[in-house]
Amino acid sequence: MRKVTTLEEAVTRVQDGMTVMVGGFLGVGTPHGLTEAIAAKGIQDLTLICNDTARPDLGVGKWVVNRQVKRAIVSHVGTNPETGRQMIAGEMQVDLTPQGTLAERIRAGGSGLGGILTPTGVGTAVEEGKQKLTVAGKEYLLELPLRADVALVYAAKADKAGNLVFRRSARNFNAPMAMAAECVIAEVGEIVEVGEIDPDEVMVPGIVVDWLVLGKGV
Amino acid sequence: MRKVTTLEEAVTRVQDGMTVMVGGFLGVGTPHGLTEAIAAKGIQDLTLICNDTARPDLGVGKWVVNRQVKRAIVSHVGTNPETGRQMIAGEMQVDLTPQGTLAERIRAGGSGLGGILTPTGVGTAVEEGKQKLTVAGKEYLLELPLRADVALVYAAKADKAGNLVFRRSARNFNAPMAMAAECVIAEVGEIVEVGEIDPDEVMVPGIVVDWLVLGKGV
Amino acid sequence: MALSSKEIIAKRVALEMKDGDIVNLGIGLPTLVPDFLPADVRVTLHSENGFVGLGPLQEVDADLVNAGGQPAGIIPGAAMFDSLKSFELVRGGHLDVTVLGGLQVDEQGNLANYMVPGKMVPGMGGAMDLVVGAKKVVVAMEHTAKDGGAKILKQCTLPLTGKGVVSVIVTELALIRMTQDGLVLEELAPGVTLEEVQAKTEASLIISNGLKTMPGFE
Amino acid sequence: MALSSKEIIAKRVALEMKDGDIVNLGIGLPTLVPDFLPADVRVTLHSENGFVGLGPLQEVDADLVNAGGQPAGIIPGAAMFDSLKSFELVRGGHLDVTVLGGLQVDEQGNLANYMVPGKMVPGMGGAMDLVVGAKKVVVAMEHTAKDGGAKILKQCTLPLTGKGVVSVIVTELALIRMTQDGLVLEELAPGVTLEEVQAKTEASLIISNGLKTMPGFE
Repeated sequence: MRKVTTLEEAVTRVQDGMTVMVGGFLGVGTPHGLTEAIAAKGIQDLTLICNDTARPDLGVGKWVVNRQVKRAIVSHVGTNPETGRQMIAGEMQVDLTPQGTLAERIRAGGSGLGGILTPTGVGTAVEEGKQKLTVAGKEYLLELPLRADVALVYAAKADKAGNLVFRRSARNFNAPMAMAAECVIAEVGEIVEVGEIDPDEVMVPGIVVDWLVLGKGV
Repeated sequence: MRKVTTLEEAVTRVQDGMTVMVGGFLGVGTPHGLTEAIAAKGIQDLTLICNDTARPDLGVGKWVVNRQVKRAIVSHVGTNPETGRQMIAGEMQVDLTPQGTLAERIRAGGSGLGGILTPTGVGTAVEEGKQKLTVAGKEYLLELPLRADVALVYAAKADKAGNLVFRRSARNFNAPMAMAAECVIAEVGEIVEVGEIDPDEVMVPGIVVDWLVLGKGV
Repeated sequence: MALSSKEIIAKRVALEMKDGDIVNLGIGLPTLVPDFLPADVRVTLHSENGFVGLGPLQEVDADLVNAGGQPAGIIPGAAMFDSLKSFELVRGGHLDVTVLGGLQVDEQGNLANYMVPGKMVPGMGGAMDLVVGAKKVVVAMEHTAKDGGAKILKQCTLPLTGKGVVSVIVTELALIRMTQDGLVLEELAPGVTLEEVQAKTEASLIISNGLKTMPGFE
Repeated sequence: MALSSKEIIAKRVALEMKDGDIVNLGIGLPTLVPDFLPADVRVTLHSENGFVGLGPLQEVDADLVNAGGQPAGIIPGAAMFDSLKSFELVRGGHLDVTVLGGLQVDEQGNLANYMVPGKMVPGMGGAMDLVVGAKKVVVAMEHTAKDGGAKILKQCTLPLTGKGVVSVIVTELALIRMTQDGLVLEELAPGVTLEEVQAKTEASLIISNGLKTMPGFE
């Protein structure tokens, strides 16, 4: 199974109207080669699942400025005023989701769970439209799985089998997102031969990664 | 916070009637120094949470033979005929739990979730007494968190801050169990100075580990 | 030289794999399957105790065993993980095929293989997760019980491992595939008659229009 | 030299920490707290973007930022992880203290700090998880809004970040602790009168019998 491909070829997997997960935290650990290419192609009507919308000139922040995003499921938009503007103006749907809940929903999507019960958001606007369950006398929200058509992740290193190794705080959402999409494209800083990564150091097993692109990241 | 201690001192944390999680899969990755010491002390009325009951002469299997376990929450007992005998004779309560569900319940306990919805066990005896929920037209069982008074885990290496590194298939339940107990005791093959383990290679952060014991493992 | 019953089953099961598949093999008979894979079909083996990339034993490593607790090897490109990640892969639909033994299978695609009340109580281990999570569930078993009694029934009488989960049953006599219409007899082992299969099967079988001899035994 | 309002708050918040605590500090004012820790109190800082062991910046590493996206350092013994594990630690009760800013706090211990409808929409980021998960929730904020209006209210009017989650409020004027009886005024900043605090607070305050000047400012 050949996984290494070009940026151009990989980006053809992302099409108008798709749901796309993008790794990164304020742009750190974002696959910038991929996000730039998608900005340049002007792919439309995307549902974006990401921790945040970065900054107007950075990562998925550019997609927002380009009006490529119809809906964003994110935990924080404070660093990109354009997201806030479009949200208040009703031009883009923004589902503000607690960061831990966002991570759990992605994990549930990638691991076949029907949902998880979290205490996070009980008694807040996050409750709206959600089922509440009481377990051992404590209230929880039932949060449902998230999956995507494509996940775009960044890793410091991969072997040709797709095994990923992240570095420092660039790991963030990349690990769970790589489990939760029909097609997983990893932009990586370095591609090594199969066998060069110790199996104990693999952070995402290559069996879930479809395509590898050599990129610059961060 | 000094964490390195002796086997004798560490074992005093385990007392009659406690719920104890023990890492390992058929004895591989089990903290054998700790399990031996508990067998020798004859601590009684334990609720054991473990993947399996190993063999009659191995790991927690000895506890079963010694009749130290009043209840076992495990996925498999086929390698220890004494467990099956006590179960059928009604001498020990055995809660057979699907392996993935066991892992998820431990994770829920360690991560503050009120439960998780899993498709595993729907339509089987595992359903009994559990709430069933339908999400997007599919049935799931609500599985509840598991926590323990003490978790006994094995790692190949630790630094003095308690950061753990596992090796090969000895990782298994050790990682999730280290998150889910009031007191976590890690038996480790090697203890190194703080700073000697690259932060990216840490598999369980030391902040959740209370005590470190130099042991033999496996 | 004539193949044994187990070899016939393993050889036919091998043909259910596609190149690139991620496969979990149960303990016992299923572990014979790799010996019979066609030269152009390479699969990656998942071992539910915590890795992908199971391979032939090369040297004994106390930290590295298969899901049966036996010393195991890994291939280049293997990835190790904990029990959580292992079952995230299982339940999350990341495995293409799982092959397990069976005590009983029935017309509804139900499988019973983890206990006989009051007698044999091995426990389900990872089987309940595997049967709900893998894309294809292959039951590899001898056609009848040791006493000659049918194992392919109208309705299972033993506690179920999974409800409506079976994709295909391979025995030393026949290949029977689960379809929306019910169990379809598609293939007979060399020298086996339709009458023999029907006599040894309690379940109603739909006889495929294309009923043929198992391929690969010419 | 006189301390600024922010420094007064940070200095008093520092006294809420115990040696060995695991602490998460919000963006802005809370990040000043470590500068004021007593010499015998060492805490480990959790950064919700994916690590414990946040420390002073030493050299800029593009892969290593704090939860505000700014270049950060790590101390020896640090451990990196993904966003899942980060919030497992948060929700699972593994943090002793979280310090956050506030827009409003009320008599029920409710906190609002993530949005002003129609105006400011930064989003909750990790705050909703932090306030339900940390053992002690410290709100560190200026006592009144820029327009002089009260922020400590009978009832919050802005969307809540958490319901009944606040442990203690520290402002440049006072320290107010949440108890079962309601908000208790325990300390006044040097030179601040009870009347001034009550005039600038809408919520009913119970005056502690032991009302005193904030320690550490003698």
